Amino acid sequence: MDMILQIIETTGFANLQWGNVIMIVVGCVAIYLAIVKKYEPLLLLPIGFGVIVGNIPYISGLPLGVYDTVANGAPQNSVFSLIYYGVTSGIFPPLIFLGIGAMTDFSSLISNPKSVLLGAAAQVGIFVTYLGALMLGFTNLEAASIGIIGGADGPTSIFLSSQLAPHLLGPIAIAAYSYMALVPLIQPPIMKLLISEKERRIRMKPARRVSSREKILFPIIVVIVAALIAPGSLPLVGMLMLGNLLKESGVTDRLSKTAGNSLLNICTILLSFAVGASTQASRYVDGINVGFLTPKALGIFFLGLFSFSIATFGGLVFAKFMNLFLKEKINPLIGAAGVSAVPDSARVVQHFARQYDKDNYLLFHAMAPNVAGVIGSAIAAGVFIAIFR
Amino acid sequence: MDMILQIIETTGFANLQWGNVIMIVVGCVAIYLAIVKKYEPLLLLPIGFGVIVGNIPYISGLPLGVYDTVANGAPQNSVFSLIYYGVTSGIFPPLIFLGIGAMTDFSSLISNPKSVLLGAAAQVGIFVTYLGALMLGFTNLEAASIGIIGGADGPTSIFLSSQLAPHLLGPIAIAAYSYMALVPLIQPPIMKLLISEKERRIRMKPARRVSSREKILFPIIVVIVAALIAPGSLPLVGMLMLGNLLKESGVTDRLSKTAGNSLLNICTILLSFAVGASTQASRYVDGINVGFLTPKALGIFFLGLFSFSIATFGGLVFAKFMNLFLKEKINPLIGAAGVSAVPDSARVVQHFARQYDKDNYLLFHAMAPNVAGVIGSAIAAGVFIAIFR
Amino acid sequence: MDMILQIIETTGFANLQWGNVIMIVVGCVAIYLAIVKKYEPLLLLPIGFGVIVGNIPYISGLPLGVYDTVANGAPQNSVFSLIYYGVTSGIFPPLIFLGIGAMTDFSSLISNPKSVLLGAAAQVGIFVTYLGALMLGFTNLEAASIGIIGGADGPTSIFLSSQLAPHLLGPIAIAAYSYMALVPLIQPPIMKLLISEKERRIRMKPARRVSSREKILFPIIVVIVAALIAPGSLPLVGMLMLGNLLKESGVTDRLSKTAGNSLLNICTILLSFAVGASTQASRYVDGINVGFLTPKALGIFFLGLFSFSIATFGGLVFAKFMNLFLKEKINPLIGAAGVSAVPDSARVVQHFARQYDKDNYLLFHAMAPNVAGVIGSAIAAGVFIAIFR
Amino acid sequence: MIDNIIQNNGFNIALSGIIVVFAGLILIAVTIHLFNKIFERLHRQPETAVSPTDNPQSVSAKKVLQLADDELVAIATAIEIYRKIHFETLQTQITFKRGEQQPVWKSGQKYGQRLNINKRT
Amino acid sequence: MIDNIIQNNGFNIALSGIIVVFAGLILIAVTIHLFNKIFERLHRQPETAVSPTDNPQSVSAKKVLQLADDELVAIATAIEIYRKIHFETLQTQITFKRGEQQPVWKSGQKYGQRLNINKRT
Amino acid sequence: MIDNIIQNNGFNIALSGIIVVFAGLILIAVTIHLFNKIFERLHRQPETAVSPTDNPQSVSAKKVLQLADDELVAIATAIEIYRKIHFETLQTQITFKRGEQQPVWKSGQKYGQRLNINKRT
Ligand code: NA
Ligand code: NA
Ligand code: NA
Repeated sequence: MDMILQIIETTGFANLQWGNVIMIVVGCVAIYLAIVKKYEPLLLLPIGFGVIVGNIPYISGLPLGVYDTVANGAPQNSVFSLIYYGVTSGIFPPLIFLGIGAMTDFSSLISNPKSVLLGAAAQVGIFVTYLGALMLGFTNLEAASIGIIGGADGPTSIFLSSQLAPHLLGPIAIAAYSYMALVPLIQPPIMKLLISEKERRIRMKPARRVSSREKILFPIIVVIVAALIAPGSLPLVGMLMLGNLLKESGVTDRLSKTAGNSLLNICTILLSFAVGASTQASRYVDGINVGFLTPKALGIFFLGLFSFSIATFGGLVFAKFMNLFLKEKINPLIGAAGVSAVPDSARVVQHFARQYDKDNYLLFHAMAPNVAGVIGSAIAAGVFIAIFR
Repeated sequence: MDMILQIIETTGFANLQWGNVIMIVVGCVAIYLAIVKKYEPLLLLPIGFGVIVGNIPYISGLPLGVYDTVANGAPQNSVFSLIYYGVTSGIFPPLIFLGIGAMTDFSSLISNPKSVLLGAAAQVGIFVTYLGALMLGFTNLEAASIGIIGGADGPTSIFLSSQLAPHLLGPIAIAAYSYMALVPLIQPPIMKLLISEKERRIRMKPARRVSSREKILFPIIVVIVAALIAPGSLPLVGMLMLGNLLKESGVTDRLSKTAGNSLLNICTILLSFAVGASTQASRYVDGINVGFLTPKALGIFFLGLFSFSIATFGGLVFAKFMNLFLKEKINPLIGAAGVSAVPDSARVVQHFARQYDKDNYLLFHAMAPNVAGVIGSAIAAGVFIAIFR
Repeated sequence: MDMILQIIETTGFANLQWGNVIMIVVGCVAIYLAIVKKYEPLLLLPIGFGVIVGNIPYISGLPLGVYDTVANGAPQNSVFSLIYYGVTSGIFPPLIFLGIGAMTDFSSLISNPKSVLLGAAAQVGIFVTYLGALMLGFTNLEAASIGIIGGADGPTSIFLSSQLAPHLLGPIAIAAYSYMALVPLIQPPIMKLLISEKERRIRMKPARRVSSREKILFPIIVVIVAALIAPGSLPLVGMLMLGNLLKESGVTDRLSKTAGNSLLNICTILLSFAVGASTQASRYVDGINVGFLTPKALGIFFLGLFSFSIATFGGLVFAKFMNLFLKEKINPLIGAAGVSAVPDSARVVQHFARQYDKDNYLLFHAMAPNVAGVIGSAIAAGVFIAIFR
Repeated sequence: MIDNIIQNNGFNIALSGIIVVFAGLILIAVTIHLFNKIFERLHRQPETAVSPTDNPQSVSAKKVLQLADDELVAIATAIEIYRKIHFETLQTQITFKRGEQQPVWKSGQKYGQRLNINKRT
Repeated sequence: MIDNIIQNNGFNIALSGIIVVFAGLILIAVTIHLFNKIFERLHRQPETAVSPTDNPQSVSAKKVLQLADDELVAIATAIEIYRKIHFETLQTQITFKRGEQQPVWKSGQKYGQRLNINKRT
Repeated sequence: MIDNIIQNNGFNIALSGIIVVFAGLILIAVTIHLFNKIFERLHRQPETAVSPTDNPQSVSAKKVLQLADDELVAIATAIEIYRKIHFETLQTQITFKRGEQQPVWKSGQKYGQRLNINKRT
């Protein structure tokens, strides 16, 4: 009987706290949104499942959680900590960018270089949020990592946090992916607020065809320029452009296929699951609760929403500003796509515009600031790394 | 000429011992069984090849074997030791379970929840064997790792050994996979002994159709319940159910495909090869032979056979016992499928039953205890981890 | 403004040196050759891109390059250093051999065992170059690593350097892959020099059909024999033959497909990129420049060309020598295929022979020394490891 | 022999172990059962649409009924492959999209990477 | 509140940050633009062959025009698959070859791993 | 120059090295040769069935002989794909099964994941 009691003490039931229950419910909600609402299922589903797994309580001493490493005093590196190492070491995000690069078509951006400005403007969300985070009392490193949420690129956010503020990685990653999933709800009100009905109806002329030579030169130029300007962006931009070159070169199909498929999927599963599993409701380091259900994490979520809004705002306003100088007006809605969240925000733009002109197809035009935003926030991350490392 | 002599000293010929020759022959036999008899070729083939590679002798100091790590005094971590780290760290088994989950259909179990009891009953083989191992003088940790062979799940056995008794990992893994391959020879005699001819002919009515909602809920429920009861089962059950959720959700096909294909295959090759290569005939640690050709390893093989038999016995007897209370009788043969060895033992049941009634298709019904047995032995592993860590 | 200046100091522009510019141009040339000339694009493309990435300058202290590890004084292991660890630890080459084995057909060699002699003869290039490197003042370990370039197998060269002379890994790998790409330019002049017009026209009779039993036995025999003779060749030959057995067994298709596809491609991308990124123009360790643009690296390139020539020479001369004793003459051109560079040198042979007899198809016959050369240089690597470790 | 079991508290451990295994699996079975009951009550008429993969199969099977066997296989397989490829395409095309798996069959023209076989201009 | 920003030099960092981002992206845009100009001048008539994947599609689409819809799909898909498989085969077959992606269609007999469907001996 | 070779025992190492390489490869050749001889004696009539992939090919090639070229390719490819997919299916379906690669062709109905093209009820 003693043995049974002893075993019962090790069960999750005996160690369950309210925080865990809340987080398990949160995990279930994420899975629900992923499956039923189809919000970024490739990410939210494994994240949600990870949140459940990460909040199953267990008696301390068992090496089960993502934080149970020998360095943290566990008798052994837990399996989940080994997977999580792919996140904290920062290796999964560049590998994911490799795969994304191998699947992304930059034609739109190449045919319309002006639109990179929109991708740049939306990054204002990053830096305003960085200031906001400082105001809320976060340190410089933390504020930078929180600000990058406004870049609306999951891998970039995770990469920067892993380098600057690994202790906030969980909430930052979850916030980034959550708001990316919620882009269709966040952006339209801001669009309505800033863009006049007449502007919403502006049509843009079809882009010119891009030659394969241009497509091949593009990744090489981007990596050299971006990395010379902000060397810290190398891991992200370098891998993104390597993947793209593998795709566009036409001579390494088998490599680009694997990069965009097996490798991307493996890294996506492991990264999302591990990020989810890192959200333990409460976790004590040196007596301080650094868990997920703390005011700090809530602050991050608030700042995340703020940063997405500012980024959208920045993109839209800058697009209107550009129109003051352009002979051939652009539809300012595509400025909202500059936040990245590839390809969701570009779709939101198209969907929004078609409510006012059923035959106005902006998707291709919106892809230009969309992918420029990816490069833009990678450069922003590089700047932060350069300043704070 | 001196140089030639010196080189000859480093060749395998100069260092070859009888043990190595025996093991190389064993490896060849495994490959023969895999190819000609088609006994679990996906595992036995790389294992057999690994056994050959692991028993090529080499002069000590060369970092070639799976045990040659810097920690063990080698000048460098050998390549094979890096692969073997995926086994000893316990990371390959959960990743393999991720892939298996992404390929397994739990409909049978969902439509007939009663049959989980059969999956539970067969786990008696684990605990009886644990006692038997204690009787033969093994320590508690060793006995638990040996007992789990009766769970008839390779990854579970390897995972538990890696956590509790890494020095026995080789023989335990080989025993587990060998007997899994030999299930068609081990189970039928026990079936004949325990189940009457009349019982063998019992037909079971077709299972109801399972909705996709149930299939989606299943992995979530299982992971929460199993992990609350036995948190130590999280790495295995968690990954198995993550894979299954990826599959059943219908929105993450590309992830579940990669998990069940590339990732599973890569881990299978590396794990099986490394396990095979860890079976060096003799290996001295602090002057004690901890190699494969030692009485201890033989004892493990004997106990492994014992545990498979007890597990089959347990499943069959419990099925007969359940029939005492059930209005609608089950065919007690499906109890034997509770040992897991997915899907071999379920097939053995079907094959055996059809010898007595050509039109009695039990495969689907046998799959329920079959997959329940996987969860059952993962929970058993979790219990051992909770007690002994 | 200060901040801007500070950021400018961290940019690549501020730290750019002539060496970097030269290397970036070299990288672009490699990419050009890969895409336009189709010289080994699967390798040269990621290598070239890696060269560009590896020569973007950055302020020291940022963990960005492949050499920035905690062990080297960086605050954190950089992402690229983690990828590069797959190269320096020697694990990528055997995994690549696993994939190559899963795609290689050894029928030609099995049907004509004599031709292994040609594969052996071409390895004379390795040992002559080793002597040459000693003459130029390299140490024994360095000389061995340089010599192996003559084996014309990228993974073998990288593996041996990673074990014996990791500081020369970059130039050795680049040299090996460059000359493999240039085989169609290097070999024909030597063929013209040594082989008479009459010999060039010798036709060889079609090879016999090889049974699947022979194909299955082949990898097992090769691994045992090669590893007994030279245990140091185990990681390479072992994995090559494991891959081949997975393919030929016919019962593990799903494993061999993944090994020859996803796994091979992932390792190829990461290895080639990391090797490219390791070629920093100048790099100071203890005040000594160990970068790529140093006389040492130039020496390696010279020796690499030398070794390819000697290897071709060795194969051709030995083929002529064999003809003295053979009743049924072989076409001595196939001796040139003994250098490996699979399958380029075999194709060069076929192409060259068809200039003199349009209907003389030597490809299949040339594949035998071609793949024998792979095994031969792996054995040579094993010998060096046995002697120098 | 038995001593080693007793010293190691073996009987207790074994007994508790099997109890926990049973407890865990029974709890799973009960939870599944309860969920099923709850849902049954909530929705009186559960999905009649059954599993989505079955329908298109039977449809295409009917369609091709009067053809020769070889062609049958060819066409049916082609369709199956077609769906597989374009399902994948849908999801793979760009980064992370919401994997909307509507039946792409017969709505082929929308997506860029395929043959415009129906375009009879 | 604001103190923390000032202490951390926040405004400077934020301002410099956004400037660098703009600088980087503008530089990229300018470089691309310049390259395009240069190439335009060098080659007055750029590739009229457009992207290589379009042509074979339209060709095969035309070819099968008079067949029934089902067969159309079957054949077109089969061809697409065929090309995919054999393209891959070309590159995959042995180790690292130079990935010469010539149109393998109609030159089928050369490679070992396929059906010799045209061999009418 | 030469000094460095002599100091490092270079000539000996090089000579021994090439000898070992030759020894290894010759031993491999001899062993293969011997095995071939042994098997030849044991089984006087070796496999006439040759490699198992050839047969179905020739069969299907014959079958479709009178069709047009396009259809030929379509059907043949479809069959090839069909076999590939269902071979894979066989092995992939559940966990680790014994990969029995019997000719699945014409035994299609057994496995769940395929079209029931022959079911003419
Ligand atoms: Na962005
Ligand atoms: Na089990
Ligand atoms: Na070679």
